[in-house]
Amino acid sequence: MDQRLIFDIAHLLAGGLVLISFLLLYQDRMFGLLNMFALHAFVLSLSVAWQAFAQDAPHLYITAAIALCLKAIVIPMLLRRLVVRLDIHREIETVGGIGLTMLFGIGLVALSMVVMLHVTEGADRLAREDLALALSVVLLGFLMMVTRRNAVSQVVGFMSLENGLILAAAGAKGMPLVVEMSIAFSVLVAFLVIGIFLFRIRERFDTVDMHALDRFRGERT
Amino acid sequence: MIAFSLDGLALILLIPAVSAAVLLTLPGYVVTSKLNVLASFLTLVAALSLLWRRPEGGLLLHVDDLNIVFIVLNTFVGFTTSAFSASYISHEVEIGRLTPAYLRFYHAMYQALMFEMNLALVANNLGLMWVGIEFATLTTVLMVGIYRTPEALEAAWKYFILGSVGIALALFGTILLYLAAKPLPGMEIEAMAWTKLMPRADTFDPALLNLAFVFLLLGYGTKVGLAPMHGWLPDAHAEGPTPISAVLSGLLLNVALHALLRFKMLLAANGKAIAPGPLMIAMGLISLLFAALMLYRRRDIKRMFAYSSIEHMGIIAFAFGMGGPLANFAGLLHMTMHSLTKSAIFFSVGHIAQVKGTQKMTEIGGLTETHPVLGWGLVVGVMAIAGLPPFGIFMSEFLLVTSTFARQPMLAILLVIGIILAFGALLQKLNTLAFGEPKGGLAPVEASYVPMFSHFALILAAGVYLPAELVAWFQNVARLLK
Amino acid sequence: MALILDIATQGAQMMLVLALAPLLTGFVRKIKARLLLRQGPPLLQPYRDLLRLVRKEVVLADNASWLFRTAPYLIFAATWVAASLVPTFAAGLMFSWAADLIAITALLGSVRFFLALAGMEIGTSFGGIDSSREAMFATLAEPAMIMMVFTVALLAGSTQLSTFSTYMASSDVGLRVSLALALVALIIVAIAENARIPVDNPATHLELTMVHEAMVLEYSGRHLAVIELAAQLKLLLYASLIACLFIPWGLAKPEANAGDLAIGAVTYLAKLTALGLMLGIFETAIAKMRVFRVADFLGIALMLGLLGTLLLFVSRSL
Amino acid sequence: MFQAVLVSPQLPQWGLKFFIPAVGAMMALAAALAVAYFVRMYGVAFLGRPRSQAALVANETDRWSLAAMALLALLCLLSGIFPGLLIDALAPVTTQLTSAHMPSQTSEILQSLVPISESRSSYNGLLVFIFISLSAAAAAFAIHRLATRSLRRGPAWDCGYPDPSPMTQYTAASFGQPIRRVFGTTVFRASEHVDMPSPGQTRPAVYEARIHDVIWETLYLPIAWTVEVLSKLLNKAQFLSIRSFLSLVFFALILLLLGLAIWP
Repeated sequence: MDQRLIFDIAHLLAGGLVLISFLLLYQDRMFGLLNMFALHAFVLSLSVAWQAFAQDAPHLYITAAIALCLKAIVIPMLLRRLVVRLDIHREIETVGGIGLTMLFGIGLVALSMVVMLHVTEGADRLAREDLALALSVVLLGFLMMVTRRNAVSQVVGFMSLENGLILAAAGAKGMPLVVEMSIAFSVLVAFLVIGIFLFRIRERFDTVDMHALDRFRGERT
Repeated sequence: MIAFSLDGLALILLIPAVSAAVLLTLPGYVVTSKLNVLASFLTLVAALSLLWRRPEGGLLLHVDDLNIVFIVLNTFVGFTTSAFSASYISHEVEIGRLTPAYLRFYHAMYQALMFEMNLALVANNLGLMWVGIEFATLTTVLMVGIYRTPEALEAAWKYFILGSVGIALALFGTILLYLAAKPLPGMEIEAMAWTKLMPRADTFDPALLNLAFVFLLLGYGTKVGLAPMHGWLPDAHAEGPTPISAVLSGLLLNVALHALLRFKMLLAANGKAIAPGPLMIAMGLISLLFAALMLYRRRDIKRMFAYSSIEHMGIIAFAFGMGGPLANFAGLLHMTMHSLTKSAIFFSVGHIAQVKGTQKMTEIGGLTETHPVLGWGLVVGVMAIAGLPPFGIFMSEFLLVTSTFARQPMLAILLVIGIILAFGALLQKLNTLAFGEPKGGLAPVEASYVPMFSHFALILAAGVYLPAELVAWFQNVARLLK
Repeated sequence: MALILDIATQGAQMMLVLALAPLLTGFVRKIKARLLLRQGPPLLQPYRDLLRLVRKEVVLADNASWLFRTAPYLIFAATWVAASLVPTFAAGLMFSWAADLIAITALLGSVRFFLALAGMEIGTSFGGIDSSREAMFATLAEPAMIMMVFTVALLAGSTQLSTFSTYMASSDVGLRVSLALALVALIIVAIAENARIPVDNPATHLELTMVHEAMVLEYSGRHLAVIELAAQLKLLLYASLIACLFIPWGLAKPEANAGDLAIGAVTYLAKLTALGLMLGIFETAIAKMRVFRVADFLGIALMLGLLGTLLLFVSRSL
Repeated sequence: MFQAVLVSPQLPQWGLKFFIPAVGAMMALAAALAVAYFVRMYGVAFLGRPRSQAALVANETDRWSLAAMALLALLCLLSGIFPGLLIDALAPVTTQLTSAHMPSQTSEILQSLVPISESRSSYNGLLVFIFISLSAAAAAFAIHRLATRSLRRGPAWDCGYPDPSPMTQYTAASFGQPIRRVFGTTVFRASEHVDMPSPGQTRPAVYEARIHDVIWETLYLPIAWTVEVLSKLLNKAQFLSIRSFLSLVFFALILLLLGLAIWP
């Protein structure tokens, strides 16, 4: 398998991840969002596995495995049960409409392309492409967190942002500790999910943020 | 892999880790609080031993001039806070605000936090430093939410979300830095070790370095509490238990700032990259002026001091942004003084809140009459934090303003305006709190005054006379910082 | 021998000043009466009044304190010293270098200070009315006086009175605008200080118009005599000041022989009569102002003084 | 000080040439005002009939505080009479400050103060003091000896209104009223308002004088106002929701990235 083909597949997978991030932004139903996120994690694990194969760095396989089983399967299923048990609001309210968010998303991707390509003339092509796409996934994840009102979709936004990071880490040739970091991150995410469950922030989070949560913000009472 | 010798470096990590594990198993908060104080004391002794016998750093952990300052400071304030938290927690349980069930992991988490902070400080490997700070965030989130009140939960959740986003950005910055270091195939592990990166800094790819510094500045800046990313800080301080507020503003902000300094040194070493100065100066000034103005309308005493922390972090960021030996010296001195003063203030505020049963400043008054020691402690603390002469903070602010005036008079004017604004607000609030006719309840509290007044003694000493080797120590670190 | 002569001339000056003061006031009253076509009191009437008052018994108010009884002598002494320092018939006398023009203004200020205090001593409201008005006039008159002193001192290069007169007598002074301004300012201040017509009517006892009278309302007997004499001395002081500064011809030189001294004395007397005449005419020609318009009147003096000094500061020629 | 003003025409700068006479006038005005308010203070406090019950029964303080006051007053008197000693004592200070000092004063025995030069002006405190005390003593002695010494106590002249109460005396405000009316309207924007009851009405007349502290109003209040407005404006930042804090960080990131993309 010559170098070009490897690069094309990696590029394809990363591009796919960006596309799915866009689809994540598009979702307006909760369960649709969770399925899309599962897909997102699945493509991520594929991409990391492929990077492992390309750089023949065995430890990356572990990261891919973690991404696959934890993020693609366990967490979406957990969130789905959570949404059902705590009957969290099924409708996803966005700030400023989906169309505008998508537009903004495209602008973000363009920005990350410009920034990354402008910045990394020195590095080799594979790393540059990977980083640019990873940055756009991160920015899209961030955008999702910023434009969503309810808690679960914000958490999903954060996890997609984190997927972007794992992609960047895997893309960085021979970066040590990637495995440890992905483990650390997954612990973080686990906390997120437990947090929702423990703190019973059903929908008192941002959907009704003007009344419920405001009441508890500092110095308001 | 690490030469496992029982030297100071290993000890300051082992003691908190082991004690955290031990405290996990023990029920009953009285025993654990005593153990907690003992463990912190041992860590302090280990850290002090580092002063004389400094082990040579490995790839993962190392001790150099920069982080020895923070290690000693952190362990000392950690020890005094643990002493304070012993009496604070026992009182909180008495009045029922905290049940032993909630406290089950409190002391374990405290020691875990100490472990993570020390890890982040001594980490030579940038990834390890990131993991340290990340887990420190997690533990403090759990501690902030310990009261289980709606406000505490909201504050914890906000802290968690903002913290993890910050951490994610910081991770992306670290990855970019790793790429900018253009590691040779065999030496990946060296490409993450800070001591190895420093000498090769000027070979890095400047543009990628800039991008990395942007992400790192925003990432770790969130943990430092600089202006645009400060959202979590006031509520976390106000809603969490006071020992945690003291730990947060005394230690955690310093650890994050230490990480930021590490990357600033890397950037400064590389000539072609953009100077990190202006960015940090801008962020510093914004947070200074923003926090100073926010002080005026605060109603909750701990939230007010949280904004004062943001303000001082702004001043410190400004100092390190200015660069140059004198400004860096002022910044380092200010960091030490700020963490000592702020934690002492939180000690007195903690007891005051317990005595008065509330944190609303409108319901607290006449402290110097009803509780002279606490009242005058608060007065001394606020005078110190506002930057009045006999204390250390004045010394560092004075050095900073003079050095800034010599180079950038316009910036110096903005700096002084910010300091004066904060000064006005603090004294205005202090007036109603400490003097005037007594208001609020008079619950009996056997407070531990030793930690508070030991801090004040140190600050006063630093304000009046800085021992020669301390100055020399700070100076060569300042040169290191360029 | 020369020392004794000097002391003698200085003593003569002091005695002359003391003797002439009541005469000048009597002369001015005589002129005003003559202008109003009435006979008017004889010239020596002030002397008789003083003697009568001195022999009268003093009636003191119940709560008058030591200040009330010592103030008159202090006021008299200060005014007498100030008057004797101003060169009358001869310049450069033995004690003339003891105090310059600024010191004399300060002495007059302290006189005013004691007079106002004495006025407030007795617990009636008349004393208060008058002291407050006196204080208000002082805040305007004294700066005007000092500005006048500045103008003249800048020209003559010194604040010594004798050097003033010798410089003014010398020809190189020439006609100057600032000097004219200073003269007008001095005249206005003199009128205000001595409570002449436009500022205050010396003849009446009407409470609302009183400025100087009310302060000395409670004095009687010898205290009143001493204060009256002090007031007359002050009038003479201002007259001799105007004479010495602005019409200095005929003043005897410091070591002059008897002949010059005699000429000096005669010219001084002529000057006094001329000034007295002008004052009499001025007083009958003008009516008394409301108290609060006096502030603008004195304000003019201050402005003129300031303008004079300003002009001198700016150019040597004006 | 006045001699200094007189010496200054040689100053080269034009601005100062105009400024110094004005300062001289201000100094003179200040001196005169000082006389006025000291008369007011001393008069209202110590002179006239006691204005309140406490004043009625007030008595002298102990000897020690009196002695302290007397000592300082004596020092003032002496430094007035022997200025030469004081000036020479301060000469080293002036030399250090301005590397020049007034000519030494204590040369002649009679120590007359010569600020600049003999011809220019001289003032002898001692001589004037002796002159005044001698002439005062002589006048008092002469009158007491030649004329009468008799003295009689009687009620003060009450202009037909029997036994006026101490309230009718001039208070500090009334003493200051003429000066306020002359200077106050310009400097302090003082305004007086008198509300006389129309004849037949029994209500008392109302007199109020309002004084504005001009410096406070023009300098300090605007600063306080801007800080107030700014802090009120920024206060909303405390109550932002989590999402808006996140968007703050997001826009900061975007801004910096844009900066990086465009600038270097």
